[in-house]
Amino acid sequence: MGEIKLMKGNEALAEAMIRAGCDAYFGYPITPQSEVLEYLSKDATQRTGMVVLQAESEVAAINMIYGAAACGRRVMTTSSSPGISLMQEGLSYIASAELPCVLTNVVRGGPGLGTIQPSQADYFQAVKGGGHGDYRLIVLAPSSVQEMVDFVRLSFDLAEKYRNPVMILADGAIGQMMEKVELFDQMPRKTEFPDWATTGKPKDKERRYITSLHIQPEKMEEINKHLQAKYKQIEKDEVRYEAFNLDDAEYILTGYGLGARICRKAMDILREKGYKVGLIRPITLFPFPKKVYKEVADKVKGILDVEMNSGQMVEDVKLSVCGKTRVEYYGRMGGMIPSPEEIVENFEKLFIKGEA
Amino acid sequence: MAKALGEIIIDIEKCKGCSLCIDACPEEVLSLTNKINKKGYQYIVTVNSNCTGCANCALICPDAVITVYRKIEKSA
Amino acid sequence: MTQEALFAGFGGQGVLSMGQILAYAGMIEGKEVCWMPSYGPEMRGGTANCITIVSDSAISSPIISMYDTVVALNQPSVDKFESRVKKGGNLIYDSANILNPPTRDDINIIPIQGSEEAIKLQNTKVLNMIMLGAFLKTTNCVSVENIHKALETVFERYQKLIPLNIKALEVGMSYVK
Amino acid sequence: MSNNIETAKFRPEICTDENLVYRKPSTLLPEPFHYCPGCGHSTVHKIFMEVVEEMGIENEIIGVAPVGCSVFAYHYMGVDMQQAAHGRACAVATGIKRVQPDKYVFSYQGDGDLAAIGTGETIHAANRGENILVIFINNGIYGMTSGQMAPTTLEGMVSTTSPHGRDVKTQGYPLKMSEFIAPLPGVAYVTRQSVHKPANVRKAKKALRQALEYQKQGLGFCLVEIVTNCPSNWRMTPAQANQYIEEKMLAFYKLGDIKVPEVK
Repeated sequence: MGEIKLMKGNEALAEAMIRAGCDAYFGYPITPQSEVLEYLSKDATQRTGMVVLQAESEVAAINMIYGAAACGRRVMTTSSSPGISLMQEGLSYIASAELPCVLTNVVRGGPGLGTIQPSQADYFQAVKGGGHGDYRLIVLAPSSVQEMVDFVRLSFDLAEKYRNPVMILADGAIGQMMEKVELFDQMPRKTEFPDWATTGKPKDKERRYITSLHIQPEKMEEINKHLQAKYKQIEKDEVRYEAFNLDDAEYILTGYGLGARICRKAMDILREKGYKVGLIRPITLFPFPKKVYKEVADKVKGILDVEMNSGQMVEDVKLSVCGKTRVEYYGRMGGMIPSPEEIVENFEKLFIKGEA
Repeated sequence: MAKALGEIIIDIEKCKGCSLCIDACPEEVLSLTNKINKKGYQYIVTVNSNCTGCANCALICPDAVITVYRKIEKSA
Repeated sequence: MTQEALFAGFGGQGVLSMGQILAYAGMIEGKEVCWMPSYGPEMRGGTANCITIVSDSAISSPIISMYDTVVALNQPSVDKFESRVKKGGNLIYDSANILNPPTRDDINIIPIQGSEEAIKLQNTKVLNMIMLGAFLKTTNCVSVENIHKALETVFERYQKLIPLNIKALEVGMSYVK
Repeated sequence: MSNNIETAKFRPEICTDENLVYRKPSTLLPEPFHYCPGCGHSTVHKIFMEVVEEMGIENEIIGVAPVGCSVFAYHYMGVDMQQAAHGRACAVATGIKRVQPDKYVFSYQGDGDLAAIGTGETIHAANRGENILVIFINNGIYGMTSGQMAPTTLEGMVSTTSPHGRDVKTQGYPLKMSEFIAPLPGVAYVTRQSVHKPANVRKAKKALRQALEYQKQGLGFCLVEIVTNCPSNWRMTPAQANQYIEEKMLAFYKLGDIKVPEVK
């Protein structure tokens, strides 16, 4: 068993980054994720020799990531919603150039400068590709501090396996709350780098170059086809989700991240009240776990999707069930968090009392 | 010789007890109370009548809680 | 058993650390714990609060709207959270500076002369530990020994403050029969 | 008079309108500042609003609030204001000034906003000679996000992201934005002030007024840097923080005019 500690989500993420043998972190302060850079500033460099640099902006940070990732290093950045928006240009370049890297969005309420309170309003941006062009990020949604740790290692593995940027889509609450975590042991930093990395032209091989510019449309279409094939593969192999009480469920609650935690309590309350309610929590938001929704759609009377936004994932749930069951949404926005009791009340209103 | 008589009015609910005015006052007129206001801060009060209305306290006060009056009294 | 507690007061009163110490102690005791702060831009003054959940089983929602116990260190916190105590739950508050005491008759209302006791201990900063003592005696949700161990972790660099904090804890406990 | 106000105990007869020496400017809104006790932001808000009141221009001025502690400046300054994205205040101010050249336009920015993420916008607005006033608050730290290193953090100064003190070899040198911007031909007036003592408050106020007068004359870009404190993140009392300004900050960031317009 690994070391057990009580840690804040942001600090646990930073500790996991060090232990995962991350080579470089570039970031910029923004609430509610500034603890990541602060934690790394303490002694990460002394511990593993990793680079920790406070950039002058998020625009600079993501381009530092581009540069270092193109050298084949394990690199990561973190930010929160407005900062992640600034990174979208760089992310599009990174996705096009197929550079592995990990970024975490500790989401806060928007739009605009918004609020610093927890939110899930960046689902579309993360899952549908927030920058320009036809690209996808692999998106993981932790719902506990433990998953902030576990998903760092997983993200690096996925990023390197597919040469694709991976986003950990957390929220302000998971970043700020403290829970018991089990940490994995320190992993060594990489000493060998992939063939495509620009580490100086090898004597007996071709030189390498990293670009996202392919001026001939025929070539650019080829690149796009290649990317789409990769995303298909990811959709086939990397779906992750958690499900509870599906066997006898007549209704399904669904949500991700913090929302799923709250739904779990709502499910318990509803079960005490005698309703047969199950829960589906997507862990990967891209690839979306379409199959499990499709399977339950035949058996259940309805799905209540709960989000801390105006209803974004609900579109993917609806696409997955193809009209086979009723899908409703309940949520709060702008940094407000729905309580389990609120979810219960709305569940009863929508499905039991039939006041849609 | 003319003598300056000063007086100040303190908006105690807006005072945050930063105490910069205490140091700025050349006449040692101000002090922090033990009481706290609705915002949870100890606030400043006048402890003597030595004020000359120089307004140093009001100038340094970040929260603009001090209003200053000054009357020039011609002494015999 | 699950204890869902809320600690509230002015920023700077050590409200967040009360909840953290409880969470540490719960973890040392082998329980599941979750600590969730309210966070904001204003560093000093203003109001602060945190939720600490200590449970024998896995904790589902870290966000709750009703609490088993509320510990309130000032009037705004009493005003705001009195209605959020579960029926039969506890409202522990510092009676200093409270003009409008809580009025509900379906909860245990426990006034503590915390500020006065802190002044007696010659350190107003230990108010939070006095209140935590009262909380412990009221709820029995973790053992005092584990709170002591938690203090050693929290005060890692300030070990010399531990005896005073333990004393404050005891003062708080003595208030609750 | 409200009960909340401690009335003069000794000589209420002095408190008459003709004896009034100082009161809060009417241009400052009644909302209490969210700033920490002793914070220089409040002082600068206050004196700038005094200038606006004295010049009688509260209906002819538009301000831009940044991202940082002073993001809520529009809650306190009783004039028309816009809030800008992090670092973009000078661009936003340019937009305002270009479509309303007859209005006074100012931005109010901290060191993170102006000297880190917003360096590009700041330099280009200055270089275009935008006829605006930029109030630049330099406290050597990120306040809003609770104490990270800023571009202006002194060498060796401790922050949450330079916990061992700023190491110039890996984290760069403190940036003197005023000296950096002054040589640009579009820049009319650059001065560095502070508000840590009553006498400095007076001078800083004078500089702000001067800058607005220059704007009226259409002389170009004016930058008033104000070296100030951050007691909370410097982990000091307000008095200690102001002492630190005197001893450390001002040793590096020298007070005084850096560029003044040539008299024609």
